Amino acid sequence: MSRTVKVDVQYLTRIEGHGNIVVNVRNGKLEECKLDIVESPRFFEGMLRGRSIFEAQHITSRICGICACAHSLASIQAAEDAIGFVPSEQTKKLRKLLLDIEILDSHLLHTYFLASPDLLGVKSFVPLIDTHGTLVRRALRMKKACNDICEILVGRHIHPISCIVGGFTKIPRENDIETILNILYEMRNDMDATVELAKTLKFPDFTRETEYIALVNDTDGYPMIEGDIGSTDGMRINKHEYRKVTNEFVVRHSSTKHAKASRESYMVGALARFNLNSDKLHPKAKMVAGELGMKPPIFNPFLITAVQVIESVHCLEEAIKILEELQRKGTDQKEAVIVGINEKNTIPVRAGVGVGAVEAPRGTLFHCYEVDGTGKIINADCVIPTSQNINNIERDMRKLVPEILDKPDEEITLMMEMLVRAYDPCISCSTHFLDVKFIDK
Amino acid sequence: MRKKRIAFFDFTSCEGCQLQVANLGEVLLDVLDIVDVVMFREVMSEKTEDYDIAVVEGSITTPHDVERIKEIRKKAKVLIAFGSCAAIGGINGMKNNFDLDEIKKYVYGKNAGYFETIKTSALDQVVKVDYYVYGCPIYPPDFLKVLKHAIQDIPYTTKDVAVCAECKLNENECMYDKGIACLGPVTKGGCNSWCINSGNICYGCRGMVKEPVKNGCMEVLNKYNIPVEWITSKFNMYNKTLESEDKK
Amino acid sequence: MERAVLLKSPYLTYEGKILSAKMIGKEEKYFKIVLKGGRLLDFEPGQFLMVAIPGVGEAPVSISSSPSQVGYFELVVRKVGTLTSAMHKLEEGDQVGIRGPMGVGFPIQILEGSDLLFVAGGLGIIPLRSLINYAIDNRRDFGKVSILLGCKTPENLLFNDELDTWGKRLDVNFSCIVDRAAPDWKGNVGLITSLIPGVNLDSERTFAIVVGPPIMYKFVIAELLKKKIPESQIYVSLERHMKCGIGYCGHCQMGGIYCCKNGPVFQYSKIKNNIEAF
Amino acid sequence: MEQYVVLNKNDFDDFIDILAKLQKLVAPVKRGEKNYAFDEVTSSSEIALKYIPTILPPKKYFLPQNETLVEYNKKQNKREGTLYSEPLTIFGVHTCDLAGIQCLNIVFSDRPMDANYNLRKKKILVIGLECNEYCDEYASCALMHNQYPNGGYDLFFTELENKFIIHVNTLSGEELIKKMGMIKPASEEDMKGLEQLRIKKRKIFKPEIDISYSNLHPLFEKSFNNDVWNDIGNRCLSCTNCTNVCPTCYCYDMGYDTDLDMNSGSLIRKWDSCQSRPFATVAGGESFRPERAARQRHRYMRKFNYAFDKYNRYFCTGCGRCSRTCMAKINLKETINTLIKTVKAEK
Ligand SMILES: Cc1cc2nc3c(=O)[nH]c(=O)nc-3n(C[C@H](O)[C@H](O)[C@H](O)COP(=O)(O)OP(=O)(O)OC[C@H]3O[C@@H](n4cnc5c(N)ncnc54)[C@H](O)[C@@H]3O)c2cc1C
Ligand code: SF4
Ligand code: SF4
Ligand code: SF4
Repeated sequence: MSRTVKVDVQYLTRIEGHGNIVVNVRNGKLEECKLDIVESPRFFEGMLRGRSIFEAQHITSRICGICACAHSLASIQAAEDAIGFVPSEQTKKLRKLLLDIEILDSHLLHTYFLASPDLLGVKSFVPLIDTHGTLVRRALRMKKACNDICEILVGRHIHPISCIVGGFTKIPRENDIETILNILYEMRNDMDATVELAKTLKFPDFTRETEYIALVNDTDGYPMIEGDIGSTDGMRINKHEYRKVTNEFVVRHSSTKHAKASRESYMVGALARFNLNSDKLHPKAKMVAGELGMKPPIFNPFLITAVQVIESVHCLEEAIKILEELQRKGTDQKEAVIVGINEKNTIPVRAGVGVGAVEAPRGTLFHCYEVDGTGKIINADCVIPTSQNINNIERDMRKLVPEILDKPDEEITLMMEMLVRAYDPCISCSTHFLDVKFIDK
Repeated sequence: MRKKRIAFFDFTSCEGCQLQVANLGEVLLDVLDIVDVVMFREVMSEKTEDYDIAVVEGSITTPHDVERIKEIRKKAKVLIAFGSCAAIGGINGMKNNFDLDEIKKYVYGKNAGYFETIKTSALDQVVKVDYYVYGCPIYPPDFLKVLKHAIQDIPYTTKDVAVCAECKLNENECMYDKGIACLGPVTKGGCNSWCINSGNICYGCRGMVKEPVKNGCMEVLNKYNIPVEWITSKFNMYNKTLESEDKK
Repeated sequence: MERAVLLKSPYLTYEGKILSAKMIGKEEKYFKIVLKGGRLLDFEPGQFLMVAIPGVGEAPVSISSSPSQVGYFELVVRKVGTLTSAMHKLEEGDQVGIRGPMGVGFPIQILEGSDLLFVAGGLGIIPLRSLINYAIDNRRDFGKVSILLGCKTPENLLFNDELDTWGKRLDVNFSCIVDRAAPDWKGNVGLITSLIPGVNLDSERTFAIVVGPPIMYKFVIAELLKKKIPESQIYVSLERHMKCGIGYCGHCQMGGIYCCKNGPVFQYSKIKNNIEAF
Repeated sequence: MEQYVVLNKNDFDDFIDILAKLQKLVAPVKRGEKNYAFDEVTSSSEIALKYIPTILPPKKYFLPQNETLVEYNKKQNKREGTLYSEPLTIFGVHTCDLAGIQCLNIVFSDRPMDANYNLRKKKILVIGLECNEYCDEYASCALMHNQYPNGGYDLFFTELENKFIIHVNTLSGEELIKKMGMIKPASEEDMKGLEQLRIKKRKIFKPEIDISYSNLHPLFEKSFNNDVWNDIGNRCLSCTNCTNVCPTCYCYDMGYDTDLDMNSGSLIRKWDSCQSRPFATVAGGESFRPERAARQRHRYMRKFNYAFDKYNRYFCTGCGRCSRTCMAKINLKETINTLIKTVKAEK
C-alpha cells in the first residue's frame, strides 16, 4: 500500500490540558506517531520545597481541577506517612467516601461530556441539548449532585477545603449524612439510566494487550486508597518502591515524563483496576459488568469508558454503604482537627520520606515527600496517572494506525482522538519533570 | 440582539475554574440560553475565531503564552480574567519565590534546556483586562454576576471589602480567637468566606484588598503571639505575582 | 418564608419614559424624561432623583431642568460606573425607574428679591442649571443675577447653547473660565476663584450659591467671605455616596446629618462647623 | 396584662418543646470554643442558658443580612415591594440586646416608614433573659444603663435557684403564657427573690468606667480632634467586624440582582459597614473618610454623639461585642478612658 497520511491535531479537545497528536504515514509506512504534550510546565515539585508538610495538600490539590480530591488524598497520605501520623478510623472512612464521590464525579464527566459526543457523532454536548435533552439534563443533574455532596463533605469539589493532614476540619453531622444519603438514593435512578445508555454505545473494536497496574490488597474491598502496587504481569511491590514501577524517563516532545514497568509500557486507570480487581467490585457493579458483557481481562482501551460506568455504579453503592454505616454509628464531632495544628505543634513531626498512593479516577497517583525534622519539605515528587499512560497511548496509536489505514483521513484522525480521549487523560496533572534526585531510604 | 459569543481559553492552570462552569448543573442550561458558548476546549470540540467575550483561565508563564494572549486580546471585544491564576497570578506565582534558573534545573534536571519558562504574570500584566473573576477556584455566583455584567457590556467591580466581613456574617468563630493566622483581613471578599465556613483559614486566593494595613497586621500578630512567617508563607502562595509590578 | 406584597415601600420606583437622549459632552449624556401615566414630578431646584435600571443598579442624579419647565424634566449623567454606563445605552422610548424627588432643594422663597451669585465648578452646573433657569424664567422676582462657571478645559463645558444665551442676556452677568485653554479659546484661563474678586456685588443683598467638586468649596467660600457675603447667605450643594436616598442607609452621613435627607443643599453657616462636611 | 409568673426549672424542657412547636424558635447556642450564636433550636438541650453575647446580635432577625425589598419583571412590566418573613420566637435575649432592638425600632419608625422592618418586627416574639452575672471584661452594660430589663420584650425570664420568674409585658406574651399549662402565678416570696437578686446585682454591676451616663455625650462632643482616633486608626484593619456585630449598626447597601433570564430579579438590601473604604467613596475616587482614624471616629460618634442628638439615647448598649471581636484589640472601654483622661487634660 502506498498510502500517505498526515494527522496533526493541535490542541486536542475535550481532555484536560493541552496535547497535540502527530501521525505521519508515508507510502504506507508509519514514520511518526506521537502524543505531544504542550502544556506549560508548572513546577509544583519545585515550588513545594521549603513549604510546611501541612501546606502541601492545599498546594498540590491545585495540580488538577478535575481530580483535586485525589491529589489532596495522595498528598495527605504521603505527608502523614512521612511524619508517622496514623489517621483515625472515622477519618479513613470519610476519605474513602470522598474518593468514591470524586471518581463518580470524574467518570460521569468523562462518560457524558467528553466521550459520549464521539459515540453519538457530534462535536460536543451542546448539540445534544436539543437532540438528547434528557441525557444532558441527567448528566448535569448527576454532576451537580456530586458537587453538592462534596460541598457538604469538604466545602467544595474543586480544591477541597476541609480535608487536611490529620483529618477533617469539619465533620458531617447527622443531618448532613441524611442529606447526602438522600442525594445518593435519588441518584440511583439516574445511574440505572446511565447503564442503559452504556448498553447502547458502540465502541470501536481494537485490542492491544499490555501490562495493567493498580493498587492491590488483601481486603475484600475494591482497592482505592490503600494497598501495594500490583500488575497483571504478576508483580506486587510496596508503595514505597513506586519508582521501580513508574520508571519515568524524559521524552523530547513532551513536557510530561513517560513510564514503563515490566514491559515497554503499561496502563493505569479504570480498565487496569477492573482487570486486576473486578472480583472485589460491589455486587451491583458486577451485575452491570455482566449486562455490558465485560469480563476481565479486557485488552480494548476504547472500553475504558464502559468500565468507568461499572466503576460509577460501584462508587455510588460503596458511598451509600459507608454513609449508612456512619448513620448507624454516628460521627464523632470531637475529631474535627483545627487547621493550625501544625503551627501549634499538636501533631509531632519528624524527618522522613512518605509516599501516598491512591487510585485517582485516571489511575494510580503517587505523591512522595521528603521532610526535614521541622516538617519542611526538602524534596517532592508526584507521579500522575496520565504520565504513566502516555507511553502506552502512543504504543496503542502505533498499533492502531496501520489497522485503519484504509479509512479516510478524517476518520483516522477521529479514531486517534477518540483513542486518546478514551484514556481520559489529564494533562495539566502530568506536566511535571523531575530529575530523579530522590534518595530512596 | 445577537447572543454574545463566548470562548473559553486556558493558560497555565489546573482548569478547575472552567470545570466550575460545568459544575453549575442545570443552571448551565440557563446560561446557554443567554450566551452562545462557541469554544470551550475542555468539554467541546467546536472551534472558531469569531467570538465577543474571551474567558481566560490561567497565568502567563511561557513566551508562547505571551504571544497567544495578545492574539486573543486582539480578537476579543471583552476579556475576562477567570480565576486567581489569570486575575492575580495565583498559585503559579509561587514559582516567583525562587530563582528561575534554579527551579528550572531542579525540576527539569539535565533536560532544563528543553522548555522555556518566564516569570509568572497575571493577565493584566500583559494585556488589558475588562473583568475579573477572582478565586481559586472561582465562586460560581461571583462568575454569574460578572457574566451578566459582561454581556450587557457594563462595568463590574468587586467590592473592596475584606473576607472577614462575610466571615462575621456567617458567624464563624474567628481563627485569631484560636490563635491561628488567617489572611481574611487583607483578602478581597466575595467568596462568602468559603474556606473559613469549612473550618480552614483564608489563604488569600482572591488577592489583596486595595489598602491592606501592614503595621496594623504586625501588631495583631504580636498580640496573638503568631510568628510573622505563618502569614508570609501563606501570603506567598497566591499573591506573589502582583508584588511591585504595574498593571497594563 | 411567607411572601407578602407591600403596597407602600419607599424603595419602589415610578416608571419614567425617555423622550429624547443625546450626548452633550465627552462622557455626559442628556435625557429628557416624563413620568408615565401623566404623573407630575413636583420638585424644587437642587433636589435629586434616585434613578434605577432594574437588574443593574440605582444612583442619585440631580434634576437639571427648572420646575418652571413643565411637561418633562431633564437629567445629565456622566459615565463613571455600572449604572451610569447602562444609562448611556438608553435611548428614546426606553424606560428608567425613578424614586423621588429626594432631599432639600434651594430655598426659593428666601432667595426671591435678592441678588444671586452662582458659582459652578465642573459637573456642579448640572444641578445649578435648574435654579439658574428658574431664576431666568422668573427674572423679575430676583435682583442682580451673576453666573461664574469654571471647567477643566473648553471641551468639558456642558450646555453650550444655553451658556451662549445666558451670556447674551443683558440682565445676567455670565463669566466662564477654564483651567487649561484650547488654541481657539478666547475666554478666561485660570481657577474659578480668580473670578470672584472682580464681581461687583452688594454683599448684603447677595446670596451666593456654590456647587462643584469637593476641593472647590474651601477656596471659593474663602473668596466669598472676603467679599463680605454673610455665611448665612451662602448655599452649597454637596455630593456624597448615597444608596437609599431617604436617610437610613448611612452612606451619605456627614457628622450627625444625612446629605440625602437634610441636604444636599445646605446653608453654609449651618454646616461650617461640621467637621465632615468639607 | 402586666404580671409576674413562675416556671419551675423542671418544666423548662417542656416549655421549650411547646415553644418550638408553636413556631420557629431561635436561641443562643454554642459555636466553637468561646463563642455563641442565635440559631434555630428544637429542644432545651441545645440552648446555652449561660452565654456571653452572641457573635451577631438578634438584629439579624429584624434586619436580615440579605433582604429582598423589591421584585421586578420587565416583560410583565411589574415592580412589587416585597416582604419575606416568618413567625419567629427569639428566646434568651439579654438586656443589652433588648436595648439594641429598641434602638433599631426607633430608627426604623422614622419617616418614610421602612415597611419591611416594621412588618417583620410584628411577627417576632421576644423573650428576654436576665444576666445574673457579668459576661466578661468587655461588657459595659452598667455604664449604659442596660443591666436591668427596660421593656422591648414580650416575656422576660429571670433565673432564680430552681425556677424562672417571668415578667409578662405584652398581650402576645400573655397569650403565649396561656398556652403553657405549667406556668403558675408568682407568689410574694417569688417576688422577694427577684428583688433580692436585683439588690445583689446592684453590687456586681457598677458603671465600668468612671464617668456618669449624662457626661458621655459632652465628652464625645469635645473629642473630634482627639489623638485617640489616630492611635486606633493606625491599628484598625478595616475588617468591618466591629460594625457588623454591633446591635445598633444598621447601615446598609442596596443593589439590584437579575436572574439569569435577564428579565426578572430583585432589589436586595445588604448590611454594609462604614469601616470599609468604598462606603463613603464617590465616583471619581474621592473618599470622604479616607483615613481609618476618621472612620473609627465616625463609628464612635454615631454611638455616643449623633444618635444622642437625634434620639436622645445612646446607641451603645454596652454589650462589648465590638471590643470582643476586634482582632486589633481596639477596646471601647479603653477608648473612653483615654478620652476622659485627655479631654480633661485639654481643659
Ligand atoms: C445628590 C447627588 C446628585 C448627583 N447628580 C448627578 C448628576 O446629575 N449627574 C451625574 O452624572 N452624576 C450625579 N451624581 C453622581 C452619581 O450619583 C454617581 O456618579 C453614580 O452614583 C455612580 O453610579 P455607578 O453605578 O455608575 O457607579 P459604580 O459602578 O457604582 O461606582 C463607580 C464609582 O462611583 C461611586 N459611587 C457609587 N455609588 C455612588 C453614589 N450613590 N453616589 C456617589 N458616588 C457613588 C463608587 O464609590 C465608585 O467610586 C450625583 C450624586 C449625588 C450624591
Ligand atoms: S476567621 Fe479570618 S476571615 Fe474570619 S473574621 Fe477571623 S480573620 Fe477574618
Ligand atoms: S476564604 Fe480565602 S482562600 Fe478561601 S476561597 Fe475565600 S479568598 Fe480564597
Ligand atoms: S473590628 Fe477592629 S480592626 Fe475590624 S474594623 Fe472594627 S476596629 Fe477595625
